[in-house]
Order: sequence, then C-alpha cells, then structure tokens
Amino acid sequence: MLGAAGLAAAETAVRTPAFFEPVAEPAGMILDYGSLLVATCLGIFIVVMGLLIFTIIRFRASSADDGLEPPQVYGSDQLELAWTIVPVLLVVVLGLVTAGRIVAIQRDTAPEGSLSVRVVGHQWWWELEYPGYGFTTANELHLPVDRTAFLELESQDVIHSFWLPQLSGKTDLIPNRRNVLWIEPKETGMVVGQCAEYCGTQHAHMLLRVFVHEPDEFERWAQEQQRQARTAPGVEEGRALFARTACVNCHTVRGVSEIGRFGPDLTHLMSRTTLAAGAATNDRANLVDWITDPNHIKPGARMPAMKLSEREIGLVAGYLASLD
Amino acid sequence: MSASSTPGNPSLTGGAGATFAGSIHEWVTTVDHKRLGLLYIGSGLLFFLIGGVEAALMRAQLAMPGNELLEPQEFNRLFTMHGTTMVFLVGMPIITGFGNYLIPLMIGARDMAFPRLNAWGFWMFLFGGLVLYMSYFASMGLYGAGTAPDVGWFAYAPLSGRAFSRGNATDYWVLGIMISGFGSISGAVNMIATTITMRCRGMTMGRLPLFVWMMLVVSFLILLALPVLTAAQVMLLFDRFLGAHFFDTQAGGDAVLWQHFFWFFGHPEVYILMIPGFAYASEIIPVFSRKVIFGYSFMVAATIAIGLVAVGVWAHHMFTVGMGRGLNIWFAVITMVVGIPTGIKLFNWIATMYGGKIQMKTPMLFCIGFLGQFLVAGLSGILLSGAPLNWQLSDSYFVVAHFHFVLIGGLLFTIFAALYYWFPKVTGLMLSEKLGRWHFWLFFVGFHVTFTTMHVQGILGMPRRIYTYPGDRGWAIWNFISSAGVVFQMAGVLCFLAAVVLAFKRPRRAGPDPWNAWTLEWSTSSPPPAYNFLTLPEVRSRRPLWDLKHPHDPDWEHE
Amino acid sequence: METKSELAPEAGVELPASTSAPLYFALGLSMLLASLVTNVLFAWTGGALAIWGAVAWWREMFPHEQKVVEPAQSEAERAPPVKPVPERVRNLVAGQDGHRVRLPLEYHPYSGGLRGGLAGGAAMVVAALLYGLVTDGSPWPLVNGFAALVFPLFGAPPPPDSLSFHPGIAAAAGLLHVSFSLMLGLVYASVLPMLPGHPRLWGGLVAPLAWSGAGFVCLELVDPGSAGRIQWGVFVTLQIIFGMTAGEVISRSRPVQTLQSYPLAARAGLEAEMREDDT
Amino acid sequence: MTAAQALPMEGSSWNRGRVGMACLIFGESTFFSIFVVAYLFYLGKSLSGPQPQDVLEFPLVATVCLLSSSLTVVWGVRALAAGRRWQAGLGLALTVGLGASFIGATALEWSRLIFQQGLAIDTNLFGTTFYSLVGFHAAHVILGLMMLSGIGVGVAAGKVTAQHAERVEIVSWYWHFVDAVWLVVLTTVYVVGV
Repeated sequence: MLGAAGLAAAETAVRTPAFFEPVAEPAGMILDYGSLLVATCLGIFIVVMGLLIFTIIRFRASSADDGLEPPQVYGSDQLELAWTIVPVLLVVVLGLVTAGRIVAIQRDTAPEGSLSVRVVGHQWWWELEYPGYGFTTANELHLPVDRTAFLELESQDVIHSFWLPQLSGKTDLIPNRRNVLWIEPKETGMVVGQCAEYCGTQHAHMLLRVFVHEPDEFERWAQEQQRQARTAPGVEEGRALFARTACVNCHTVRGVSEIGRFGPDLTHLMSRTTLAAGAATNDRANLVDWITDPNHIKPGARMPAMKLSEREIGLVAGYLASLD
Repeated sequence: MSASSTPGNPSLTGGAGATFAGSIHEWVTTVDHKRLGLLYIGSGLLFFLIGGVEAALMRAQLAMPGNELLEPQEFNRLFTMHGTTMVFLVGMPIITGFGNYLIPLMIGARDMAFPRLNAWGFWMFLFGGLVLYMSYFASMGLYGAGTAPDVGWFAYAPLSGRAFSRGNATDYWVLGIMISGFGSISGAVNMIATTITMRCRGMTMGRLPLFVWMMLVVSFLILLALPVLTAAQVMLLFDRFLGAHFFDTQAGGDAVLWQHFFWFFGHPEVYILMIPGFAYASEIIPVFSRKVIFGYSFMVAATIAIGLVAVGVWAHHMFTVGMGRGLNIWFAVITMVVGIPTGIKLFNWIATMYGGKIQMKTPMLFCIGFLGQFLVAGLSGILLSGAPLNWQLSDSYFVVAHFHFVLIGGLLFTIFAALYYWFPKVTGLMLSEKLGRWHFWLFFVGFHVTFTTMHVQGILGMPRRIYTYPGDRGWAIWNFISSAGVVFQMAGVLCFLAAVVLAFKRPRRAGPDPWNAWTLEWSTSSPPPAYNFLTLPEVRSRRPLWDLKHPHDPDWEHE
Repeated sequence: METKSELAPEAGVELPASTSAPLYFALGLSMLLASLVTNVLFAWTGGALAIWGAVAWWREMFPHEQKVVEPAQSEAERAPPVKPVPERVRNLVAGQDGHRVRLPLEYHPYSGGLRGGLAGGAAMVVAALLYGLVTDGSPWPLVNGFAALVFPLFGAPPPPDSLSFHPGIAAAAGLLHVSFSLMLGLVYASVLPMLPGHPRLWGGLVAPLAWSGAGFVCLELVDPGSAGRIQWGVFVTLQIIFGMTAGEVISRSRPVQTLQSYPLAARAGLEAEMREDDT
Repeated sequence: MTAAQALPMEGSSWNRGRVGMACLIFGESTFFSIFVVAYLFYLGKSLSGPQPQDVLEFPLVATVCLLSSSLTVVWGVRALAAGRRWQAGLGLALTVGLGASFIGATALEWSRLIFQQGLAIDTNLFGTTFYSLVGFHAAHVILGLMMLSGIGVGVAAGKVTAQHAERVEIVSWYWHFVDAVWLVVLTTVYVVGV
C-alpha cells in the first residue's frame, strides 16, 4: 500500500531501455525523426553499396584476360556535378527537417501546469527534489502519466548525463549550469536508464529508474514522501546509533537529522526498490552488506565503511529497514 | 663543406651496420626521411599491439554481465589508455610515418625539407608515448605507484581537474600527449615545406599525386588543431599545478569550455586521421583497377572542402550539453554538409574501379573493405549529426560503433592496405599473398562481428564507458558476440605478423615495381637508396611511369 | 627521367649528415616536462641534455650544414630504367552505343540548366497560384502550405489553408524555391543526356514522381499530421509541371561538346564500343 | 662537391626556411587565439576581485618599445644583407635592448599586480587568464630575444655575415609575429577588457 510496495510486480520488471519503444514524448518525436533519417540513409546505402558490389563483380580482372589496359577515363564534370548537387538537395531537406525537430523538441521554459523536478547529479547517485511538494528522494523518479514533467538538471561535482531512452534523449548535468528537459509520459510502468557521461570510477553504477503512475497514485506516493520519517517501535536503539554516528553527516532523515546533504535522503529509504543507485536490490541482507563495506557492492563508492561492530550494523540496518 | 665518409647505407635487409650496436647507432642518429618514416610506423605498430591488448581486456570484461575480471578503476584506465594510445600513439605516428617515407619519393626529392627537425619530431612523439606509459609504474600520485590516467581520452573537466582527479595520473596524460603533440606539429611543418619547396622539375601542384595533396591538407589541419589541444592542456596543467581556474567550476570556471577547446582540436583530428586513409586508397585503388583516378581535381577540391568544413563542426560532439537551438541547428546542418565532399570521394573511387580490371590483390581487398565500411561509417555519422537523434545515440555504444567504423573500418583497413602495398618498396620483399588474404578475411569478419554488433547495444540503450552492466537489460548476448569478434581480429593481426616474418625468412624479391604502378617511388630501386634518386626526375604528368611505359600514349596529352 | 643525367652522378650524392642532436634535444625537453610529475633530477638532467642538444644542433647547421656524400649504388643495385610495356590500352571510341551506362559526349550548357530550372520553377509557381485562385479564390494557400511544411522553425507559420498573403513567409519560401529550382535545373542539364530513352520522359515524369514518392514516404514517417494536410495529387502535378517545363527548356538549349579537346571529350564519355587500338 | 646538386627551387622566393617559419607562425597563432578566446570568454566572470578595470594600466612605454623594435630589426637585417656589419650589429643590439625593456616593463607590472594589488594566477578567473595570456606572450618575446642576441653576438664576432642575411630575415619574421601578437593582446586585455 505504500510507495513501491503498491506497484504491481509486472511494473517493476526491467525492460530493455531501447529508444525504439518509446513510452513518452519527446522520445516518440525523436523516434519519428530518427526513422526518417534511417530511411534516407538506408536508401543511400542500398544505392551506393549496390553500385560498389556491381562494380567489383562486373569489372573483376578475369583469368582469361586479354592483357590490355582498360580505357583510361579521367573524369566527367557532369557526373561530378550531379553527385554533388543531389547530396546538396538532400542535405538541405534533411537540414530543414532537423531544424524543425530541434525547435519542436527543445523547450527552455516550463509549460503551464507541469510538474517541476530538480535533478542533481552526484558521484554516483541521483538526487531528486520535488520543489512543489517539498521533499527529496534519490535514484528513483516517480512521474504522473499524461502530465509534462519539467526537469531542471544540475550537478554537484562532475558532468553527468540524464538518459532514459524510452522517455527522452539525454541531457547533461553540468556543474555551474542549469539544463532543462521535459518529459510527458504516455504509459504507466517502470523504465530504466542510467548516467550516460563518464563521471568517474562508478559511472557504470549510476542507474536510474522511473516509475510512471496514474495521477491519483502519484499524488498518494507524493503524500507518503512528504511525511517525516516513521518512528517504528523496536528500533529505537538503532535510531540512536544512527543519529550518534557519522551517518548523519551525509544523510538526512527528516525528523531525526537534516544536516546531511552529501548522501541520499533516507527518510523513506524502504520505498525505493534499489540501493546504491541501482547497484543492489533494496533488502535487509544487502543493507547489512552495504553498511558493512560499501566497496563490496560498489567498489570506489564515496560512502565510507563505518567500522561498526556486527551488532551495531544489525541495529542500524534494522532501523533503516523500518523507514518506509 | 665538411664531408666525412659515413656508410649511411639505406638497406634494411643487410649490410647496414657492421655490428648490432653500430646499426642501432645508425638508426637513432638517422635524419633520413625513409628511416624516420619506418621508425614512426614501427613504433606506431608496437603501440597498436599494446592498445589492442587493452581493447581485448575490456571486451573480456564486458563479455558477461556483472563480470568481475577487472576492477572498475582498472577498466577506466584501460579505456582511457586505449583511446589515447590508438589516436595519438598509433594513428598519428603511422600517418606521419607514411607521409615521411612517401612524400619525398613521390615528388622526386631526396629528403624532407628539414631532416633534423624530422628526427626531432619522431623522438618527441616516442618520448611522449613513453611518458604516458610511464604512468603505469612511475606515478607518484596519492594512490601509490601505478596509476594510469582514468579520465577518458577526452579528459572532460572538471573530472580531470585537481578536485576530482588527485595524484599525477592525469598529469601524465597531459604531458605525454603534449610532448608527442610537439612532434606532430613539427612533422606537419616539415611536410608542408617539403611539398611546397622540394618538388622535382615539372611536378606542379596540379600534378602532385593525390597522396601528397591529401597529406598537405592534413598537415594544415594539424597546424590548426594540435596547438589548440596544447593550449587547452597547458590551461589544465595551470589548473592542476598553479591553482588556476580555467576549468575549475568551483571558482566560476566553465566545464563546457574545455569541451569546446577539446573538440575544436578533436574533430579536425578525426579528419587528420581519416584523410591519410583516403590518401592511401587514392593511390592503391587506381593501380589495382588499372585506371587513372577518376576526377582528380574534384578529389583535390573535395579534400580541401573537408578540411575547411572540418573546423566548423566540432560542437556536434556536444549536442547534449544544452546548447541553444541556434547552435544545435548550425552544428547539425554543417555536419551533414561534410557528407557532400565525402560522398564525392566515394563516388570517384567507385567510378575509378568502374570500367577497370580490378585485381583482387591484398591491398585492393583492404581498400574495398574500406569503401564499404566507410560508407556505413559516413551514414551512421549522418544519423548522429541529426541533433534530436543524437540526444538518444550520443555517448552510447552506437557512437563507439560509429567511430570504430571510421577509425578501424576506414583508417586501419587502409593502413593495412598501405602496408601490403608499400612493403615491397620498403624492403624489396613481397609479402605472402595467401597470408594476406587470411589476414583480410579474418580481420574483416572479426571487425564486423565486434563493431556492427555494437550499433545494436547502442540502440538498446547501453552507454559507453561502463565497466559492467546488469544482466536484465537485454545487452548480454550482443556484448558476448562483440567480444567474440576480438578473437578473429587478433588472428588476423597474427597473420600479418606471420607474413612479415615469412617475408624475411623466405625472401621473394620484389623488384622496383611489383605492382606495375605509376608514381615516382616505383622508379627507384626497392629499397630505395639513401638519396632516393641518383638523378632527380622530371615529370610531365600525374603518372610519370605511365608516360614511360606507354610512350605512344602518354598522360600529358590528356590532362 | 632516368635517362636525363645532369652532373656526373657516379661520385655519389650529398645528403645531410646523421646526428644525435635532435635526439638529445627531444629527450631533454621531454625530461624537463616530465620532471613536473617525477623528480627534480629529471629537470636538471633534462635541462642539461636539452642545452647540449640545442648547441649540437646549432653546430650542425652553422656556419654550414653538415653533409656527407652518399656513394652511388652500383649498377647492379640500381633500378633499371622504366621500359615501355607491351600491353596496349583499350581506347574509347566516341559516339557508338555500348552496353554500359553512357555519359554524354555533349551536354546541355550549364546556362541552359539554370534557365530550365528557373522556367520550371516559374511554371510551377504560376500553376500553384492559379490553382489557389480557382479553388479557393485566393492565390496564396499553396504558398503558405509550402511554408508551413518547411519553416516550422520560424515560430508559427500561417496555417496551410490560410488565404492571406504573408510577405516574410512568401519571400522565404520563394528563396528556397528558386535555389531548389536552380540546383535541379543543373542536375537535369548534366544527367538527362546520360539516360537512355527520351529525356522528357525521365525529366518530366520519372524524376518528379520519384522525389514526390520519397517525400511522401518520409513525411508519413516523420510527421503524419502534415503529410495528411498535403493534397498529394496537386503536389505531384506541380512537380510534373516543373519537370516538363525544365526538361523542355533544357533540351531546347543547343548542346555543346564537353569543354575538353576531342581526345578528352572521347574519354569523358565513359562508354562507347571498344576498339582495340594502341594510339 | 661535384655531385652536389642544388635542391630544386632552393633560393626561389618561397624556400623551405620561409615556408617553415610561416607554418610555425600559423601554428603559434592558433595557440594564442585559444588563450585570447579564454580571456574574452571569462571577461567579467570572476567571482571575486580584483577586476581588470581596477588594476590594469595601459602599458604605453612597453608598447612603444616593442613596436619600434620591429623597425630596428628590419633596419638591421637590411644592413646585414648589404654587408654593413656595424650597422647590422647596432640594429640587432637596439632590437634586443627594446625587447628587453618590454620584458622589464612587464616584470614591473607583474610585481605591482602581485605584491600591491594581490592579483595572482590563482586569485580569480581574471588572474588565471591574464597571466597565462600575457605570460605566454612574454615567453615568446624572451625566446625571440635569445635568438636575436645569439645572432647579434655572431654579427659582432664576424661569423654571421651577408650570406646568412636570409636566415636572419626569417628569424626576424618571428619577431614581427611576436609584435603582432602583442597588438592582439593589447587590444584584448587593455582596450576591450577594461
């Protein structure tokens, strides 16, 4: 009933993030445009490759060669003219179409009634802030279907790139700059993507999941996220330990400590399906493993091993597992 | 004039230095353009083997999802070193080497314009390469010994800045490339001066072999592009050592500025590497089609046009950084324009073959492979130039496939063609035609298994430069196929090495003109004497040897 | 070439002398730069080597370039002079039918192509304006439709069925139309004579149908909406009017021989019946 | 040397030395333009002071010195070609002197900026771009000075004579190039930039 738990199992099955199966705009517009380019290029390919293969076969020196040198042809201005102008015409047409598509897709300002999301890239995870709702989450973006989401893309450290092939093309997250991107999902379900600009050691494990919900379901999810962290019974010791150690220097748990900004917000950790930006599924065993030694799951990760005793790790993991 | 008697025998195969040490001394002190050319090509091929091993390791890691053969850091170093090596330590020296060896021979000169500068250029290149590879064991960075750079071959800021790349590994990248860059610049100066001032009598610009024309354009591009990289690298060094802020985003610096500078070098660099491939093809295809090149002046014009357009397209590497609409449109359209002169070339090569008698010798096989693959590379380039589609494809495996089609399918195939074609001239010995065919077919198959497949991974959403990937993305089978192709490619390269060894073990003399060709280098002995031509030749057409072979039907009556 | 000897070459040829100076200079500079990441000893050694190399280099060049005499190869080693080969060359003979693609021995002058393109373009415009006048009572809808198709980047173009006149749109569309017409005219002038059969058939019918078809397919793919808005019958008719007019004007222009002299003119035509001949 | 054959086209107006120097200058120009672009791009983008208009003063003396040295070097080279050894030596000495005073003026400016105004290369973007651009130009001036003084010593010792005039002229091209770069730097830094 809460967050990810409310999603049907079928919706969380990973689909290949192929851009030829778009579930949103502008991915659909890009696919249309791409098909045109591919068709044009395929036409050229068939013509030229056919010519090449024909030439090779037809003009192979045969074993029964007469020993004469073939006629020496120096060139033909007419032919040169023709195979210059025809490509020029093609380029003009393709250029006009391209320009039109760029203008149609690239938007600088948020459309009326769009959902605003701020995406901040970190080495190697995604910070996702919903300014309209006043909460922050990480690595799993939730969007309502049939409503434009307007994303502001920023980076905390190096250049990352936001890429969900089935939703839209990629746009870089660049420190000191603000890029924007819009997405209008057309189907509910989950799609995956990941950072597409090399950003250091764990670039490979900077994965991103997007859940597209029906509007009312999305509102429910957002309200859950807006709550302060749950104080479940039986994990008080773990909570105290969490608040006392260096965990809180980096992590925020709303209601416990809100100074940590360097790592992901853990307020509703268990509403997420994965840990460490998609490097592992989010369950108790992986949580223990992750706290014990992050390098085991994600070598080079920025989170340090806290050097807690086995008992303490169990307590902290127990507390974190209660944050749904 | 002080003229001491020195042996200076040019022969490769025997009699040069009396002793091993003596022959080493001769090679390291040489200022002969042919020896320097061979040094360039030889060290380029050595680096090629190193870069190939790096690639093979990466493909082994990626063959399975979740593979733990390599540490992430190790993988990141491998792709950085692989890219840097292949571009700067393989492509650049080999094209410079062929230019060095062939330009004076083709224009009927006895040496390059600046023989000593030529030697200096080679040594700068070699030491630059050594400095780069020193990082594997000599780095004094934070992480102890042995940290090769891991910032990717284009070292995007701010990842390559002080804050995110501690230690000295990135400095080795900067310094190594900078040093070898000085070598490339001096080589370009030398080639231009040679071509302009050292032509033999009658060798007007309109009669230059296309090879020389294209190397001339390449040299100008080098002069335009390499100093830009050097300047950007100097800025990065200032950032890293003096605390300057060129690309320091914390102090207001701009990460995108580095991209502009890098690609203002980097895109012309693509043509610097590719036009020599056109140059080899333009010499080899006519000879094995037994026809004169079709549309000589259009080929020259198209080359110059490519050179001009090449400096205006750099930001098509940057469609995803959030440039404005106007810039995106400009760079998309101008990039498509590159297809026009490139298409002209392709059509002219096919027209050269059309109506000829095509002899399927090994060099020609590689050239035909080049034509087909370069067509694909050009068309996938058009796809990538369409900015909206580029938003999907850039930084994915599609791009990896595209530029390997350019650099392997285009450049490396023509380099192999050139090696088979000019080997008899350089050594006086023929390479085995049989092994050459094995080489071609194995490499051809391996290349397509590896790189044609990569288009698919890209379309399926796999980003480049990831050391591993989850098994549920649908990429595993394609990656496995890609990796399997490596075996064929390696077997092909082994055939080449075997052919070279065999050529020396069981020598078959080539004679001065084994291919019945038409340019001046085939009129002197194989290998050519140190002075190239005892008496300097005089030419009356673009194909001086055709004129001599067909005195009743010389070229000059028709040009 | 080989036969024209100049001065007595038998003594040998002067060449630049071997030298290690560039090697030392390069090594010194590299070490100097590498000292940044290694050790200050590199800097000292490198600096010393670089100076040593530079001085040695200077002495190679000054006051005179150091040279050595490379002895000439013995007669046996030399490449024999290039001899005439026995193979003859198949020559082209102009003006006969062959079995390969034929290129023109004569072609329509470029000016004819430009004129044809302009005429075709003008005919097309006249037809389009007339069609609008007859069906909608205003000459502009097709012009606006054309603009709506290709200039979506200029903000909001008038709707394709707009009847009013928009000077900016008309000018932009006109410019594009003229340049396309001119380029197509040139292609017609150079390609039409190469094609078998009647040039008017190719230029007037086949080519316009081909590019209309390609345009239709592409537009269906990229923007089915605007593809539906186009009246394809009218579109194709206009293209054919262009093709017919341009082809007619061009084929009326007096063909000229290719600009080269006769033997080359024969060569510029790719094909004709082959005649074995060694002249 | 009986077998000595002059290289073709040697001695014509575009011999290898001239072409080589022209190419070097072309390459150097691209190098400098990148620094100019960086300077202009970061103009006014420093997050902290000092800004150019606060600290820069128009380097009139230095400019006059450097520009006039282009004239003296021409005079010197012409004299050398005509075999007027003392005049040539004087021309080169004047050139070196003027170039050295330019460097001196730059040194004074830098010490003022660093020690009085507190502007170093790591202060802000202005410092970063300013010192790199002006510094690289100064480094080229010093390189030119080293070449010219070497030639000057040679002239004084009678070893560089009229037969070397062409090579000296080619070196003087480099000096003119350094001057031209200064005009660009001057415009960028001291005119447009303040």
